[in-house]
Amino acid sequence: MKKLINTPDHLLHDALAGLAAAHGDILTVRFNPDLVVRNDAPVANKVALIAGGGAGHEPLHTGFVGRGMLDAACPGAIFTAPVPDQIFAATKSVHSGQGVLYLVKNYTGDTLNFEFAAEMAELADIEVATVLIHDDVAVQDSLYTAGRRGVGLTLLLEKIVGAAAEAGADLATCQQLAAQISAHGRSMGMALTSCTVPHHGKPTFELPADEFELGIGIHGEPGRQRAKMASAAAIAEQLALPIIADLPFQAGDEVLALVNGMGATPLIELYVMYNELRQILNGHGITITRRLVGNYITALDMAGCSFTLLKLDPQLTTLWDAPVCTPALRWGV
Amino acid sequence: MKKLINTPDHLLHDALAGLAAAHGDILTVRFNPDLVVRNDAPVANKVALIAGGGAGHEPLHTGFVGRGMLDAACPGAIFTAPVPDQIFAATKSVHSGQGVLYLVKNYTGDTLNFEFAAEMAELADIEVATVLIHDDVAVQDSLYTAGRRGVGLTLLLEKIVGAAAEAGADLATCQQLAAQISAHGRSMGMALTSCTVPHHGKPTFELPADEFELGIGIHGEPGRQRAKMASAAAIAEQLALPIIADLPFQAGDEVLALVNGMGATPLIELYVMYNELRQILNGHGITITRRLVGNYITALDMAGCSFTLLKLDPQLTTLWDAPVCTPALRWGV
Amino acid sequence: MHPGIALGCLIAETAMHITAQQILVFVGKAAHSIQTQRDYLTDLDAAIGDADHGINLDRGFSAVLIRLPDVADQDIGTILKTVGTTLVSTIGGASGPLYGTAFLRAGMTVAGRFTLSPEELVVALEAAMLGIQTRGKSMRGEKTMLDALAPAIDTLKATLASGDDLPIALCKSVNACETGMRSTIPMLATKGRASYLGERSIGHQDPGATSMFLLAQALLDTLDT
Amino acid sequence: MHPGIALGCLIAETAMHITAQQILVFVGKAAHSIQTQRDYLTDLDAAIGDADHGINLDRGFSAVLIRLPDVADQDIGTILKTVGTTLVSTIGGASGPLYGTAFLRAGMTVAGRFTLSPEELVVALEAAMLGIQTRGKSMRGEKTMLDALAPAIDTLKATLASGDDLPIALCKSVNACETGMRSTIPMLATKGRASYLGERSIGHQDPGATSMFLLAQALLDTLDT
Ligand SMILES: Nc1ncnc2c1ncn2[C@@H]1O[C@H](COP(=O)(O)OP(=O)(O)O)[C@@H](O)[C@H]1O
Ligand SMILES: Nc1ncnc2c1ncn2[C@@H]1O[C@H](COP(=O)(O)OP(=O)(O)O)[C@@H](O)[C@H]1O
Ligand SMILES: [Mg+2]
Ligand SMILES: [Mg+2]
Ligand SMILES: [Mg+2]
Ligand SMILES: [Mg+2]
Repeated sequence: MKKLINTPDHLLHDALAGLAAAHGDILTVRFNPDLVVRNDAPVANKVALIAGGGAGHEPLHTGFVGRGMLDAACPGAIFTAPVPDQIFAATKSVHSGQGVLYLVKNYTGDTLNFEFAAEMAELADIEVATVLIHDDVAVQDSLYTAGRRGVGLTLLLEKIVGAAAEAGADLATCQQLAAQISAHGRSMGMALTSCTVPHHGKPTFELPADEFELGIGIHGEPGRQRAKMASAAAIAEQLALPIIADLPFQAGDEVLALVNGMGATPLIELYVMYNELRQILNGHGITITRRLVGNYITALDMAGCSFTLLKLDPQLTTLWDAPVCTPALRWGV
Repeated sequence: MKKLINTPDHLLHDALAGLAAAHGDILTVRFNPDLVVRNDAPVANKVALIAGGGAGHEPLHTGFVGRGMLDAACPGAIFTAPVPDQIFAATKSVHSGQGVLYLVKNYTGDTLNFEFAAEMAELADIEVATVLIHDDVAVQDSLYTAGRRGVGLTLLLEKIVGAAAEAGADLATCQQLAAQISAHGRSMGMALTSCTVPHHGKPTFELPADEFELGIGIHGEPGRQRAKMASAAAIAEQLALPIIADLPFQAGDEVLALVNGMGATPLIELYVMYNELRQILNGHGITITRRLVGNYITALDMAGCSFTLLKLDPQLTTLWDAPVCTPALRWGV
Repeated sequence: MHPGIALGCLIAETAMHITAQQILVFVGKAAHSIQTQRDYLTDLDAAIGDADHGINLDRGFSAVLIRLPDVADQDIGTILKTVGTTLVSTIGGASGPLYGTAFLRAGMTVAGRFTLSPEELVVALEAAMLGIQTRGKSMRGEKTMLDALAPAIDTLKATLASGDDLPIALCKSVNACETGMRSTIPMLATKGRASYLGERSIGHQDPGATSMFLLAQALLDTLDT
Repeated sequence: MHPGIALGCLIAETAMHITAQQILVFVGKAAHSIQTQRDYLTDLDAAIGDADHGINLDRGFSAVLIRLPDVADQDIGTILKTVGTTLVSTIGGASGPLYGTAFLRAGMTVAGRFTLSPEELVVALEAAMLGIQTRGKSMRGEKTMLDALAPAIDTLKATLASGDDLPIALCKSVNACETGMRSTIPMLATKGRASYLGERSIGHQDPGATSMFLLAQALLDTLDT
């Protein structure tokens, strides 16, 4: 394992210290429990948004703390949901009396720890609501799974609900908006290589040189199946068609498209994938009216990509376009 | 070789098509010869800035076309300087009568092709000036080398001179400013892995699991030496100390720091490196007043990073802070 | 790196009660075993999860070891609840709340007690299991830690009912726990991260069932010395 | 993938002049050889450069092949200038302007000519070399294409002066070119990308010197058939 780290034990602390030093104008980092909090939190008369999850997905979530997006992020250990104490500490730091919305990716660990934290918040008389994000079409939401995973849609949801909260929407409205986004967004991902969890020291899985993993999540888990290596066009189809079929997206739809790298995929390849996605959607009469191309929701040093589509309406589009000022997403300011 | 591409022959075209589709609000892509041009070019009464170089360094340069930065970028084949025809076509597209400034990374191929293009522009009565960027302290500027390479400073120079041009600075002023930036900026890079040039199909060099390359450029070339794998802190020293010693940077200096990933390095590691750099500079009494952390000047899928330091003064800081609206760098708008 | 097989049930006659002191020893042994098997547990998790189960539990039990002296003279309920809250606030992931809840719920059934009868042990274990099931919305047969815990409790109850001494009963129970752990290999996962793999989860031993077996073994070791 | 060694100089007596037709054949053979040795050239460039030299030249010479029919009935100067401008506008990198300039400058010395005497060939080659030196600000001994070209010209001049026929002279010249190519192996690079490597450039054959040898060989092959 070759990584630019000191020791696996110090990785998260060092990275957070770097984040704090680099973006002290936007956010503050606190340690033990580890929290990243918007500098002006609690923001008066605003619903507070908290997201969290294992580290290793940077810039998610810590890079999305700031005006127009998250009030706080709770980074757990690498790929490990944060502990309730962290989430509760964040809750106390950011709530301004208008309620707190937990934005939770649907994994057993995340839901359980946020559940615990919500119980603690309830005892402390802080109003909390929770939204589960579960957009990964690679997983069937059935009795036979822990339900669909939360992946790429997370970023879009954080941005859009963040804009609504910033504009003064109340807790119920934010929650409803999140539910609407969940209902209209779908994702799917693939990997060319596994990642290496620092404490583990070796790749989580080994892929032959001529195969890729289809239907991966964002934790280096193997995907639903292995497939023979193929062209960007063919891979784009294998990602896009299940997404389109699932909602389904239909001719005439306007969508926000996220082409996301898994951490080690260079931008040049992501633009190739965006080009393929665009052509596939064109063929279905679906128009991309907003888009984002880059490494936003990563799995450490995994190579690969994911597609996320979110059906837009004028309200969502306006909220997407609203100013945002975070380390990793910034426009309008 | 596993990459998200169709064929090596189509990679650049597909990526440019993706860029065009994603950022049509900012730029236009033309093919044969390949150009990326700011939508509102030629901008009346403005010095036009053109940069170019081999592809494979994305977002450099194509991702930096737009208001407040480049008027045009000329992407050559992967790691291959663009041909004069491209540069000349770009020149004709963007010049508004106030002259054109070529921002050229100092490599034999780049200087020769821009030289050719400048000769063509001269014949066409377009005023052209050229600035060479050569910030890599890993290479000694001596009779025994092709001179220092242009690396990380390129992005900072494009941004700052871009802001000056946008504000109405004339050609001579822009050129002088570029020279000032060149005089006050230095870089150094390292690689954990080589990259794979798509047409070549295999890694340019092989690195043992316990070694890294120190003093690399941005084309997958081997570096000046191999070193035993070390902690982030130790690697940061090996990058920062030669930079500091070279200018030299001194106690009391205020600097802009760029911690740049080589394409396959996840953000979490770059923040660790930023944290180390900051501490080293602290120890030297040097203060980081502006910074950028991310994969900006890459070498395809190479893992590794580079540091760039630029000594700031109030004028440079103001120009750095000025609004910029490009695919890869955006603030103030 | 493979955890030892449970010993054959060749245990000498010993006391019929578990003391608070033994609970402390048990927790220490459990922490030690988790640390020793950290990489093995993580490797198991790499195959069908995200390669952190050993890392997670080791972080949690290391924190427990630091807290343990604070409750060295306390009752079993307090000890178990301290273990539980420490696990909850240091592990994270799925296993943190699940193991944490297990210890918390077990502790609640034995509040104020300095010794436990075999029957009280069974009640505590059943509370632990119910805690996991409730938090995890899970049951036996889903390829989780429950598949090691449930048969262990079943066997413990049956063999105690048939008149076995606690050490013998616990020995048989740990054997059942091991069998349960192994039974996860052919199972299709329907809970936790492994469920995302569908059919590909088959053929791998569940990391949580494995750590559960390590805990059971630690308890047996404690009574056995 | 290693380019063949230059043939021994066992060449039959042939004409003392080079025709425009032969120049076309030469360019075709050169393009073919570059294509065949594309990966070999790129591998050489991977060792001390950026792994694109074969890719670059193949792109350029493939474009030349497409342009060639347009000048099939033109004079040698026009043919060479067309090759030069095509290389300049399709290769890029260092080798594009350098090879392009070489063909352009050679072409300028033979404008309007349909045959070349050996002396005119020498003049054209010297102009080509001077073009590379001027553009590249380089000279012999810096581990570049010049280290193959310069000895080839020296030998060509000397052997012609000593009375050899053109085919014999060219054969000896190509041998010198090959020796020059190999002489780059122990050299320290002081120009181009390889110079960044410092001492680590030693021990590798220069890709540009190798492609220069392939061109020389193609010329010899042309006169030889
Ligand atoms: N719903 C559940 N009920 C019971 N046990 C579960 C459940 N989900 C997961 N587990 C157990 O947790 C283990 C994984 O723990 P760990 O790797 O630490 O957490 P994570 O899955 O969050 O990475 C699994 O091997 C399984 O035994
Ligand atoms: N200044 C120079 N003068 C002469 N030849 C040079 C010079 N610089 C580079 N070369 C030649 O160019 C070759 C590299 O060409 P190529 O790989 O196509 O370009 P690049 O270095 O831009 O990738 C080198 O092997 C060398 O022979
Ligand atoms: Mg985990
Ligand atoms: Mg090149
Ligand atoms: Mg796990
Ligand atoms: Mg090259």
